[in-house]
Formats: sequence, structure tokens, C-alpha cells
Amino acid sequence: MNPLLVVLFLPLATAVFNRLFGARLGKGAAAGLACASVLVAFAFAADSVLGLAALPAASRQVLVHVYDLLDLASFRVGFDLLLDPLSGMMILVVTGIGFLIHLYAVGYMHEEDAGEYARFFAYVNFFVFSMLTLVLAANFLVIFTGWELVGVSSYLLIGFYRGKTSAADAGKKAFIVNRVGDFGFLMAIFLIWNAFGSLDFSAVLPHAAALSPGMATAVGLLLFMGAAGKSAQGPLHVWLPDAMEGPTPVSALIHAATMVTAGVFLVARCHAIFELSPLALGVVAWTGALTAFLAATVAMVQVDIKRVWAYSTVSQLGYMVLGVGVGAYTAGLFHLLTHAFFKALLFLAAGSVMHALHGELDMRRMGGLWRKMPLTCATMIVGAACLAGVPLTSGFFSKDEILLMALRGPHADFGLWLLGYLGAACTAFYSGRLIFSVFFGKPRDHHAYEHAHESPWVMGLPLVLLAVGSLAVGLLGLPGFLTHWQPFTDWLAPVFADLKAVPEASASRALVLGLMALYTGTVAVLGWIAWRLYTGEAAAHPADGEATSALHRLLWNKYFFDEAYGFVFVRALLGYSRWLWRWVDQGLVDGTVNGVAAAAQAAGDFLRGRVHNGRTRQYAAYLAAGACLLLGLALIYHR
Amino acid sequence: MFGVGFFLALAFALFAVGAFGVLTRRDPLVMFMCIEMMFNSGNLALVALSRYLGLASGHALVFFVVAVAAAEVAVGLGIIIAIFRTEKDVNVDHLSELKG
Amino acid sequence: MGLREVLLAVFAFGALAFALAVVSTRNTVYAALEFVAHLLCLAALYCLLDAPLLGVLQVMVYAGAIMVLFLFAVMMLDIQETGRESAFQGPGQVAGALLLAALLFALLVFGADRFPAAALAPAAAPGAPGVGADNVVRVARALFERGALVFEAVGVLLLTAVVAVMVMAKRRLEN
Amino acid sequence: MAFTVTVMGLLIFAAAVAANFAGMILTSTILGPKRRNSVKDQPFECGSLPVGPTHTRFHIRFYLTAILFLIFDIEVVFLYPFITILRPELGVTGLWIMGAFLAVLVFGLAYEWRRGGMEWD
Repeated sequence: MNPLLVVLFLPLATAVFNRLFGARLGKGAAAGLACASVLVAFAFAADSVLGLAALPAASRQVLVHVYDLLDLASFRVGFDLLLDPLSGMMILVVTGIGFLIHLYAVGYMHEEDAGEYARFFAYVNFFVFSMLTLVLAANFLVIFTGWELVGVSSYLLIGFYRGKTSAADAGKKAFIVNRVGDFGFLMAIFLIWNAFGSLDFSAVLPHAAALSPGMATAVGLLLFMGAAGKSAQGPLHVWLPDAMEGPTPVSALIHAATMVTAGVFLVARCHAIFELSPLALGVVAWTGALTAFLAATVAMVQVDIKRVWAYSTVSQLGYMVLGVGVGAYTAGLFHLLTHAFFKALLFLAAGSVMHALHGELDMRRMGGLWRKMPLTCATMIVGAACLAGVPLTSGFFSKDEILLMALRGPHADFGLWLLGYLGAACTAFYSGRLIFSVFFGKPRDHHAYEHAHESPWVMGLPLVLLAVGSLAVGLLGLPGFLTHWQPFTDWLAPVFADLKAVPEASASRALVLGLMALYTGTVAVLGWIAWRLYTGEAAAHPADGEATSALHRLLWNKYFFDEAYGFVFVRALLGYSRWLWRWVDQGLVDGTVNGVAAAAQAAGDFLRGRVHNGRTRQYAAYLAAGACLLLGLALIYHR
Repeated sequence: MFGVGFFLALAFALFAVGAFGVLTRRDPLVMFMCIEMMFNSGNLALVALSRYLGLASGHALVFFVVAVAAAEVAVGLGIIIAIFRTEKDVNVDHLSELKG
Repeated sequence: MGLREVLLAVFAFGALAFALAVVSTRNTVYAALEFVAHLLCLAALYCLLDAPLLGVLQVMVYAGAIMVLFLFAVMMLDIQETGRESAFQGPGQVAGALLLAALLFALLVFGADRFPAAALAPAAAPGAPGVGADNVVRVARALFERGALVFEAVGVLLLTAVVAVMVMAKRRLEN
Repeated sequence: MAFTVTVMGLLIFAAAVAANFAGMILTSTILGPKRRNSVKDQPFECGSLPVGPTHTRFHIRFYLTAILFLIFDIEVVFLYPFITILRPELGVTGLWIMGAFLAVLVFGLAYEWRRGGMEWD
């Protein structure tokens, strides 16, 4: 049996088992089973990827046929899995980081009762299965199936605390906003089927050039609509911050490391289509850049630590989308990889703080916690350094590469670079602000401070491993002028071998070094500002609702996106509906309809007495007569 | 004489007889038997066509039809028993409570 | 006309005759027994059509298990009441039903006649599913290689049926 | 129109069947002796009197048992063709397929057992 099947179906099997019997097994068994299944899946994934690496570079593609989903004469879709360098990287991320998060959750969810505990692990395992389906898909039907399964499992996980209305609402919001994107994705799939007569990647992507330019743009934009929904881009980002209602390990798993990267993955997977359409690529890149910048500015003023990281996730996803949008697919995916590590770390560390402070998330009531929880503090500083792009951390290398590509890559634009640079500056500021407010300075809430404690080892161990990983993963993609050892680029090279111009940035070494110096300086200056502002006795946090300026109010309210949606979609729709109801419906339609309806009701009453009379055999007679009618029609009209 | 046409005609005839039974009998059990008869006529057509086209997939289909029919009979008879043990009446025509 | 043809004629006759008998018999128990006979004739026809496995299936599942259920159901209901009335209802209804059934039959026959003759021409030698062990193997391949998922679905369907019957019958047991 | 000819053959055949059927019944009704008396109409000609109604209603438990029988009947019917190709062709995959099927059916059995479908009192 192919090891990929184990990777895919083991988490599903444990999910089903835990949901059915986990509550009776007790907490230890349920959690142990869930963790073990993901660990085994990781081992098998590593085995598959090593097997893939042993193949010659040009033939690193393994297709696994699991089952014929549909086998009609003209339309055949199989449940096919594709293992290539891209999906290989993704399954390692999903199972590897997924395992660490499982481990962390063992400690984090410990206070739940056995039933809820088993339910949690069942859902998380189900999520892992869904995500693996998505990344391993070998055709558009399977990837869409995975896409929807991810949507369902994230709905279940975000709304995990089902007693809380806000959690249930957040789950629904995530689901509905994602559906908007999915609509685009589905339309794109229809267009692809129409154009190619097949949904297999192998039949579509290598022959994408057969698409007319207009069709390529349409398909690209619709695919990106799906990607934007999942990856929380542009106007469809509103679900992600609310999704923090889920348990913290869920935030780390779904909203940092895996699910939200699906959009980036999709664009990279379908790059052959995007490359045909400069317009579609432009939309992708500008959406990414604007999202990166705007979300970073919002993160500067939020006081809920999980919410800061949520907006930071939106912003970092913007960078990845910017990367793939300027044709720097490898750079975008490298940022995806590094971000998966450090953002999972940051969320888990935030969860650890929250755990220590009994659910407190407001950074205005923290401070000085480094003495109480040194491990959490150290690991979170590592994560924040990566996020902010402190030199020599993984985030520095990956973000640097994207920005360089935005300035000098095949689809570069100065405006894209500027937005990216400003966003990076904001990132440095809010990362510093959060670290300094939470861990340094004087404790602001002495009661909470006294009761704070370091988390147990099951939560600490994943933090340490992720911190080490966050630092080490940068080595895989050092800048080109430092070394020729480029494992990440080389690994993904077969996937992007079809690109005409290899996106080798046409930049001189002086420019690269100058940019690096610029970023380093920016990070240093903004970090220092944050230190001065937030470690003092009276830290510069305004209270709730106290707006220091119009700008602050705008950012505090997240650019009024939710309010705008409320106004445009809810209020306007209601108003329009009311107008329709009053005039068109009641006046025009009802006037006509009431007459018809009265007649219809009379006819209906008559018929109900005669036709719908409860006599079984009479119904059977209608059935037979209908069959005769259909047969007769078929006989007449079939030639 | 015994080509595929003969068996198809026999299957059609059995189907028509079954339909006639469903339309005229009042005993729900006999109606049910007639429905099974229509099922079987379909099976007969499948077997005959498989025989003359040299396919085994028709046989597999008959397997599934029989298994589904078994499940259907189990539930259907369960429903009939449940209804008629409360109604104390075994005439379909007297049963019109479930109408809208 | 060899033995096979004679047997085919006899069992085709039997199937049709017992079908008519089921429809026209008043007593439900007799109707059930005639239905068993009808099913046995069909089983014989399957055997003659080179489908011995299906013949066995027909006897075991239909004539065996399903009809046992029918007979239990008959025994559980009080059948004396209907036995007295005529099996059919008024002459108008019978005529209408007869008309509908005849129409159905005619349409089916004409429909089959419309079928391109080429489609019905034997693809391989007639009787290709073969007799004996080979037939079983071919059917098994069709069942478990292409139809594995359907097979599992049938399992779930049977489970559903068991649960449904339990729910309906259990209420009765508890009363 | 060879097919229609066959159908005509079938129809003639059916008419012959019906005529034969009717003829036999008619002959026996006409030719058979019809001498009835009260003793002959009794259920037992040996003289013992029948007690209670002849139709006794079965309990629903029989039905539940019959359902179990049906399930395992189907199972056996599927097992036979399965075994013929298990060794050379299906291998371990086949065991998984059948294992899942059997597990589902055994689940049904367990359910009926748990709900007391097999208790006789």
C-alpha cells in the first residue's frame, strides 16, 4: 500500500474513532491516539518525500490513483493524489507542525471534560485529513473537495466552544465569507472543464497556453477569488480575526500554519494559468501588497494579543500573495514555510500566556511577565523576531526575498515594494509593542501577575521545538549572494521549471545589501521606539474607546470593514428588499398574484379532494401513467 | 426463438403484470409482492442482456439490486406491520391519514 | 428444439403463469406461495441463461429470506378480513389498470424495438459470461473491483434497514 | 421486425397458457364428483373438535429474528463470489473491503442485541 494513503487516511480514521468512542476512552487515550496518528502520518510523509527526493529531479511526480470517483463515458475523475515537491513540502508542514500543535493541545485543553476533549481531537484530526486532501489533490475536483472539507472542519473548530454565541457566530462568519470565495473557485473549475474537458492537473496545467488571453484572465481571477477567501486577502479577510474565538491551538493550526496558506498554495499550483494573464497577476500582487500594509497598520493598535497576531497573519499572508503575484513563487512559498513555523509559535506562546493568566488576553493588563514565564518569553521573542524580520532570522530572509522580487522581479513595481516596505516597518513596531507590553516593564495588574505560572512541559516542548525550527528553517533559503547552497529553491525547481524567465532577480549585490541595511535600520529604529513607548510606567496604551486621533480610531475599528459590510450588505439589502416588498411585491406582483392565487387555490382544493386523496393505489396509477407518458415522449422524440 | 428479444418481452410482460397488480390489489402485502415482481423483471432483463452481450457487470448489478430489495422489503414490511397493527385494518384504501 | 429450449419454455411459462396467479389469488398466503414459485421459475431461467450464481442468489435471498419475511408479515396481520372481499375493486378500475398495464407493455416493446439492432448483437460469442467457476470469477471481479464502493454502501444500507426495523418494532415490544 | 414477431409468439404462447389453465380447472369442476356432507367439511375427519381460531397471529419477535436471518443471508451470498477471487486477485485490499462490510453488518447485529431484539420474554 502506498505510504501516502496512510498519511491521508490515518488522521481520518482516528478522527472518526475519537468522535465515536473517544469520550469513553478517557482523555489520555483520546489525546494519545490523535497525537500518535499525526506523528505516524508525519513519518510516512517524510518517507514519501525522501522517496521522492531519490528520484531524478525532472521526474519527481508520483501519481496515486485511489478510486474512480466518476467514470462516465466522456468524463472521468479519479480520487487521485499527486506527490511532487510542492505537495511534499506542504504535507511535511501540515503533519509536522500539526503534530507539535496536537502535543501542545494536550496540555492546553486539559481542563475540558473527556467528551469535549475527544471531540476537539477528533475535529483537529479531521482538519489535518482535509488539509492533506487539499494539498495532495491531483485534480481540481479533489482539491475542491479538500477545500470544502477544510471549510467545514474550520467551522467546527472555530465554533468549538458551542456554548458561546460569539464562537458560533465566528464559525458562521468564516464559513460564509469562505463560501463567497468558493463560488469563484467553482466557477473557475467549470471554465476549466469547459476549456480542457478534463480536471486533471496533468491535463490542464501543462497545456494552459491553449487558453485564450481573456479566458486565462477570467480563470485566474476566479481562482484568486477562491484563494483570497481561504487566505484572508483583500476584502474577504474579515473572517480571520473573528476566528480567534476558537481554542488557541486551532488558531495556530488553522489560521497560521495551514488552512490560510491554501490560497497561496492554489496560486502556486496553478501558476501556469496566472502566468498567462498579466492582469490576473497584477490583481494578485496588488491585493497582497495592500492587504499586507493595511492589516499591519491595524495590528499596531489592537490590544488583544491574539487579535494582534490575527491581523499580523492577514498581513503576512499578504506578503505571500504579493510574492506569488510578482512571479516569485519560490519566495512566496518560502515565506509560507517560515511563517508556518514562527506564527504557530507566536500563537502557541500567546496561548501559553493566556493559560497562565486564566484567559486574560488584554496586553494593557500584563507586563513584566518574563520573570514568571521565561520559557514562553524567550520563545515568543524568537517568534516575534522572525516576524519582525530581525536580521539573520528566517523571516528576515523570506520577507527580504519577496520585497526584492517586488522591486526587481519579472512583474515588479515600485508601488508594490513601497507598500511591502511600509508594512514591514509596521510589523516591526507592533511585534516590539506586543513583546514589550507583555513581558517587560512593570506588571500592570498585580493580582494576575502574582498568579501567573509557566505552562507544563507538553506545552513548553512544542514551543521550544518551534522556536528552534523558526530559526533553523531560514538556512534553507539563504540569499543567493551568500551561498550557492539553495536547498529550498532547488527542491521546488521542478515544479516551476515551465516558467520562461526564471525569476532570478536582476539586482546588483550593492542594491541587495543596501536594501538589507535599510530593513535592518528600520527594524532597529521602530523596535527602539516601541521599547521606549511600552516599557515605561505609564505605557502608551489608550483605554477602550478613547481615541487619540482620527487615524487611531480608523485603525482601532479595523478600517470599518465589518461596519461597511453591515451597511452595504445588510442595511442596503434590507432597504432594497423593503422597497421591493412594499411596491413591487405588494403592489404589482401581489395584485396579479392574488387573483391567480385565488383561482389556484380553488383549483388546488378541488384537486386535493380528487387527486391527493390518500388512496395509495390511485397514486400508483399516476405513477404508471407518468411512466407511460415519459416512455411515449421518448419514443416520439428519440429520432 | 429464445433470443434476447424473448427474455426482454417476458421481462416486460412480468413488469406489466406487476404494475397491474399494484394498481388493482387492496392487500398491501400483495401490492408489495407485485412491486417485487417488477424489480425481478428488471433483473431478468439485466441477466438476459448480460448473457447476450457477454458482460458480467449486469450480473453484479443484479447482486446489488437484490441486496437493496432485501433492505427495502425489511423496512417496507416493518412499516406495513407497524401501521396495520395500530389501525387493525389491512385495506390500503382505508388508509388515507397520511395525506396532506 | 433441445432440452435447454424445452426447459426455457417451461420455466418462462411458469414465471408468467405464477405471476398472473399472484395477481389474481384472493388469499394472501396462497399469493405468497405462488410468488415463491414464480421466483423459483426465475431462478431456473437465470441458470439457463448462464448465470448460475444469480440463480442461487435468487433462491437463497428472494425465495428464502425475503419470502420468509413476507410470510411472517402475513401471519402477523389478520388476513381473514380481506380474504372475503373480492381481490379487485370495481370493473372500471380493473379495466383502467388493465389499460395502463397494457399500454406500459406496448410502449416498452416498441421502445425495445426501436433499439438499434447492432447494440443487441452479441459482442463476443453468445453466453460469454460462461458456465461454471469462470462465471463466478467474472461476476466477483465486477463486484469487488469496480463495485467495491457500492458494495460498502450496500452494507451501510442493510445496517440502516436493521436499525429502522428495530426502532419500529421495539416500540411495539415495549408496549 | 424480428423482435415483434417474437413478441407475437410470446402472446400466442400466453394465450395457450391461459386456455390450458382455464381448461384444466373447468374440466375438473365439471367432471369432479360433488358430494358434500357436514362430516366432510369438518377440519379433522377423525372426530376431534377444533379449539380456538385457526389463524393465530405471530409475535413480532419472529420478524426481528427473520431480519437477522436476512442480513446474514445476504452476507453469505456476497462471501461466495468474494472467496473465489480473494487469493489471486484481491489480496489484502480484498480483506479490507470485506472486513469493512462485515464490520458494518456486525454493528447491526450488535445494535439489535443491545436493543433487546433477541430476548424472547
